[in-house]
Amino acid sequence: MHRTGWVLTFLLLTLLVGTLSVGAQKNIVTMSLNQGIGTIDPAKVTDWTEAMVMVNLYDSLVTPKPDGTMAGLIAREWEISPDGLEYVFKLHRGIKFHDGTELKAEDVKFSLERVLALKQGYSWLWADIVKEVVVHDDYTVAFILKEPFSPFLSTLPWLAIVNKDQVLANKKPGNFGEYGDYGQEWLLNNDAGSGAYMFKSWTRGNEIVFTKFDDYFLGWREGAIDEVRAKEIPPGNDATVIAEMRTGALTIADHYRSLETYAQIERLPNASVKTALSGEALYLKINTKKPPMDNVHVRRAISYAFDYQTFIEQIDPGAKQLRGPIPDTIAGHNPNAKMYTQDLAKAREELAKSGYRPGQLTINLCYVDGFELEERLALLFQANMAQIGINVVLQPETWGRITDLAANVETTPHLTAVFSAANYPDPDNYLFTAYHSSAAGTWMSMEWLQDPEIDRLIERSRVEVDPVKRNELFYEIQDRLTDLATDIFIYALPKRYGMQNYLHGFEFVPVMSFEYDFHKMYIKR
Amino acid sequence: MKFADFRRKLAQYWYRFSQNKASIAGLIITVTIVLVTILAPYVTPYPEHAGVFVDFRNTFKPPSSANWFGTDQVGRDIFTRSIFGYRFSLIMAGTVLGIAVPLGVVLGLVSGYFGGWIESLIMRLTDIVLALPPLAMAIAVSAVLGSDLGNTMIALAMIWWTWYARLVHGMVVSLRNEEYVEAAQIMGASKLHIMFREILPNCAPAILVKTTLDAAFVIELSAGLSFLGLGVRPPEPALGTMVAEGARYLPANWWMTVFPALAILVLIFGLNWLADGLRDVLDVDL
Amino acid sequence: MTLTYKQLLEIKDLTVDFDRFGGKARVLNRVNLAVAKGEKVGVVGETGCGKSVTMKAVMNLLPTRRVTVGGSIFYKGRDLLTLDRFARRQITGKEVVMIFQDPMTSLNPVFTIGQQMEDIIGYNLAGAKRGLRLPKRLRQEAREQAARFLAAVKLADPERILNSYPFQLSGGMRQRVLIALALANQPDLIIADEPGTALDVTTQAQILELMDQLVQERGIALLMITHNLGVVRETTDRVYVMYAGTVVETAATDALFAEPLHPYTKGLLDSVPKLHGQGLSAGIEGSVPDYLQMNPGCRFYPRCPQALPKCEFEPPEPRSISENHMVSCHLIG
Amino acid sequence: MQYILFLLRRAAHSILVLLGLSIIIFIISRVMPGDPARMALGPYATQEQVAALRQEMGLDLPLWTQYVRYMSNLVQGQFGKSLISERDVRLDLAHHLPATLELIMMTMFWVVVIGIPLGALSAVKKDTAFDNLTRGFSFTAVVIPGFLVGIGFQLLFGYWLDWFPITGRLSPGTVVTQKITGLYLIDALILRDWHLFFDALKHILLPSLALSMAGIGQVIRITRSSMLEIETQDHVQVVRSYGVPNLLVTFKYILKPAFIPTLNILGLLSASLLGNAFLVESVFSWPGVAKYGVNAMLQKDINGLVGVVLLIGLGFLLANLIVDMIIGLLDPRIRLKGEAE
Repeated sequence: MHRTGWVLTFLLLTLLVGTLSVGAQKNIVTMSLNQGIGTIDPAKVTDWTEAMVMVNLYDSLVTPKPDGTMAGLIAREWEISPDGLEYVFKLHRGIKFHDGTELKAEDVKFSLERVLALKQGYSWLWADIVKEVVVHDDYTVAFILKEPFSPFLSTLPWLAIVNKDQVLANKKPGNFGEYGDYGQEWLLNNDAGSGAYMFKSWTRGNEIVFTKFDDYFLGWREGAIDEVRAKEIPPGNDATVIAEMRTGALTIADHYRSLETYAQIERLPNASVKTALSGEALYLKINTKKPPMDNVHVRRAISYAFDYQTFIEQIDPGAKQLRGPIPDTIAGHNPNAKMYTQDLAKAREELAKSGYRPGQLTINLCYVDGFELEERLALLFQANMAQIGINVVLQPETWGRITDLAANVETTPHLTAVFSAANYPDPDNYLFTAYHSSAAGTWMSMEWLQDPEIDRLIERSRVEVDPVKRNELFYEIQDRLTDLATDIFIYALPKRYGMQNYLHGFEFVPVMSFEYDFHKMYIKR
Repeated sequence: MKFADFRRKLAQYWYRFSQNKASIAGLIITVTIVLVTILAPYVTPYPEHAGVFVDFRNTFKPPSSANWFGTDQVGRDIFTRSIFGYRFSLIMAGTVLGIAVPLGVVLGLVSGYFGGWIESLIMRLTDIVLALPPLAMAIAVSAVLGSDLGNTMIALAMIWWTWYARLVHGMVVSLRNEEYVEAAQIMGASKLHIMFREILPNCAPAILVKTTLDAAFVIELSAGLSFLGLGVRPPEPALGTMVAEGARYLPANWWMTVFPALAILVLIFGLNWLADGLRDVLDVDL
Repeated sequence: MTLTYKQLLEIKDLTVDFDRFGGKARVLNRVNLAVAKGEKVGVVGETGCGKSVTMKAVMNLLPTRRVTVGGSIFYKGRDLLTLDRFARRQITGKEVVMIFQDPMTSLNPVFTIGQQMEDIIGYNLAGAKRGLRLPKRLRQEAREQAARFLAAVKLADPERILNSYPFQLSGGMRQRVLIALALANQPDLIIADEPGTALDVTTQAQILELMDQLVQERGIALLMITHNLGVVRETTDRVYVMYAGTVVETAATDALFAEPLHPYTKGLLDSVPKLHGQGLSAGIEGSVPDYLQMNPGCRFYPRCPQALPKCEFEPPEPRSISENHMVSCHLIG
Repeated sequence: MQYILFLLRRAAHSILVLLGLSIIIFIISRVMPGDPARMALGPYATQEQVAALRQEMGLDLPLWTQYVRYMSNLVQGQFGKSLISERDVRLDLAHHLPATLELIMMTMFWVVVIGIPLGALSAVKKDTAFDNLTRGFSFTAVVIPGFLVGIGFQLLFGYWLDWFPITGRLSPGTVVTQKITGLYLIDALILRDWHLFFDALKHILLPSLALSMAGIGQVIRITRSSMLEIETQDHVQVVRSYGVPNLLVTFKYILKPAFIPTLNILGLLSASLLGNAFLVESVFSWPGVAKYGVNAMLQKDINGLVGVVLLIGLGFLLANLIVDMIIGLLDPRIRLKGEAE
């Protein structure tokens, strides 16, 4: 009896104290992450969450502007040789790493070498392109390319500059000779950057925290954010996001939430939703080597059968259907490329041409498990295909598993819903990694196109320095791809961000995660 | 036992069973749900919503006379899908127990009756399997073998038999020295005869009660698995998946979670009440 | 009627009803029973005839819910049923104690003999002003007393016994512990429920002899419940025969064995040679009837070999045959 | 002495079970479809890199050689590196364990503190309205799946009443100044950081209560029934007949022996608790081992998976060993004779 009494008292007490609110003096910003962070080593970054960390902890030579062109960051200015083979960067003086030492040209050279040696993360951007990095003096560094690569500058935001001395001071024995493990182990739990924020703590599977670096070389404005906390809230827990946006426990709701969630955030008095047409596009990638999808008529049939209208009107209202593989926000987009619209008569006609009968085909569609938008897309696709007698089996998988399936042409599903990563604002970003034969075997190239003509055109576009000629090549590629119906080109993703009204300075940038640059943001109540 | 005796005994059982209102409720709930599930295409308002179907003009409709439980994120009727969702639960329970119970009973009989190394082997095996939480094991196996209903069910059955082996083994050990078993042995009855005709009938009530209870447990587990997205492929409806999907739209679209959750609860409660009634009637202490 | 008590214990028209789901079951029907100071009285009957319920009613061990007790139980002239809980505990457990049937289950398995005896003796020593915690002094005193009585029941090395758990003792030793416990409060009346039945025959004989001797020495009255007629014949002065919640016959032991009057008693005695603490299968057909569907007349009617027509509907009244001999049967008188 | 032998015997048995478990897990982890090497290297890895890692991990060796390697590593207490976090699995587990441990301990706390008194009271007040209510509650608590309770709690106490946070272990802004045990509640007590204590408590309340429901129900049921059973036993009647006060009879002579079946249930409960933790951690985004385990499974992190499953098995066996120890202390038959009933 006494014990129950105790329990009740205890519960009551807890309730009372529980309702007291928690105050904070610093400017703390909390954001949600729809998925976990695998690594904070800048040489290994792949996912948007990891990129978000990199953007804030590290600096790069250049950084993308809202219009997709490049602005200098630690590079004061740069020069490109007329043959497109040499890029010389002049660095700002007095940039400090978090440990107080100065950032110099040698660190830039070391950073690229480290990325290339580890062969992870974004190393593929430069692996076959950069011949060497030459340090002219402490503040001048040159990149020598093997052959001209027009989008090179656009790729450089991905090269995070690490503190060479600090990394080497913390190296462990490893496979890289004098560099040991290249500081891999240490960089799992530490940062060696010069970025606006310093790593503070990381609870794997839960939360990462970074704090303001007071000596940041660009300085700080009033209302600057002192501390950033990014916490993992899985896609199934959108309800939490809404609740915490309401209470203010969350400052930013990331851009991978369900539309319903943004709709509800919009209704909150203290928060609003920002929308931006991004360079990120959604495709259903068709494995063009796997029967019956090797038949171009089948591919065209399903392209005609899909109900684009319902998708952009009902599922993601306000979105724009994609015309070919390249979103119209990217210079080089072909405004005259063929755009499929739903036309069941044409779909049936194409199916008839393919030689398959209605009811005969069963194809599978793979998408990310629990990703609500893709799931709705998949259900819509399934219903559409049923109308022309194609049976669709839905195959939700984890993202990790999808990247694994993409490794072989046999395991790659008939169709896979994939968002193209907007790694750099150039058509090459959308074309080379997806359609060039040498890029086969990744989640970006699940089409397995391997078309010699396309290969040739892409190669030419990469070395072409003249922008006009490049555009002509891009137009041709886009026309060919839409004709081949290598994908169902769905739409350019309008990215939505839920934000507390007191947060200002947010600016959309069409490169993955660069919009989450907290140095630009500030708080004004 | 003569037929008349049997009937009288049955009548007695029924009388005792019917004395408890909860047992009757349990029986009615269980039978109704099984029937409704079998007849789902005829008794639901929109049977096509259980299959390949989308209607984006009617998404997120709150409960109304047209959609008693409201509609979901692609405009499907939640009432219809809940009823069809029972199929997944019941098939799961039926298959898992259909494999696990006979397997466990036979292994339990054999180990209890023969003893020796067979007994040690089987009982140690059960020890090992029982050291793992069934849900963790099921998650592991279905994650490993892929989100396939068949695999998941096999995985669960492979864990579940151990409970029955334990139960039957314990009873056999206590029964094997009973007089009537010894009498049968002296009279030269075969081992098979003794195991299945003399010992098994005495374990039957306990097995029946446990099976009923476990049916509820498997359903709970299958709901848990499908809650994590394992075991079902969309668009096939499963109650756990519906709860999980609905939870994304809480609290505004509460009906998406609340009704499927209630549907699970009704079935689980029904089975538990039924099991309680059976336990009283058959005088089983589990 | 107030008594300047002639009898130590006198049970008058004791009636006990159990509430069952199917209705009321009259488990005891107007039972009359008396024990004089220092007297040794036996109660015999089949299992389920109400012997134990009678004793539990005396000891206040019947469940309080769904049970109705009627009539009176006089102890030293005071009706126990009218006393409050505390007053009653001054008597039962102190002046009247009970020895349970099975020594194997009558001791708590997870406490030592010492702990249990200390509590039992200690709380009785403490009397009315007892709290939940026994003062250390009392506990010590109780322990010493426990050791004394363990010695009295001829257990060697009482200290060791006090520190033992029940499972470390044999059945005979446990029975002795229980007797020691009963004696420790220096009662006036011991109620013994089939003492020693759970033990082997030799040990049982020793225990009975010991108990007989100890009771004799201290002038304690003994009320012994048993279905073993041999034990009754050897130990008791007077016997009550119970059937289905009623006393059917009572007489001095010798008289009853010499001249049983009630058909049930006759059957009981007939079965003696074949009886070994078992049932009555040879003596009387059938078994104790269902209390829910009791015959409205004589309760023995369904099994009575000599039943009269009126036995079915008219309950027989007790009749005195001689000074000490009473019987309830339409056949007599 | 007998007691130690008894415990040793149980421990030896546990080790055997763990060994068997490791074999089962090995088999499961090797039949997983999907290439762990590729998963580990991430989406941009080349075929050569994958092949190299496969070789490094020994995935190209014959199965029995792999088994020998695996076992010899396990014996040395090594699970290898997690393929996802690239850290020693032990580090990962150590990182996630405190959260789960805290949750489970809190849950056990509720089970004991709510379950046993309610069960005992309901036995003492048998057939009263209180008893009927408690029994109804216990039935309901046992029957409702933990994750539904969790969602219900979130809906009720989180969204509608807005009393408690719905996810996570701490509010943003709450800082653990010093990690001692990793169990925030305990650390807060040690540090006397009341803000931290109440913040952690506020967060753990809903998940731990949701997780404890089934256990509370079972403990009520078993405590009640074993007390009622012991109530009717002779030895209780004996002490009663001697007029020992009722409260003492109930709380000493009935409750102590009634603890034994309750404890046994608590031991068995730990298995279902760990299982349900998978769902409850997922519902409440609780950053514990179960969540790590689900991730490891989904991402084919072989080493992580082996670590989690063995840890859970170990936890279960340890819980039962502790239960055996306590039962041994309560029950002299085990302590002195090394035998259970």
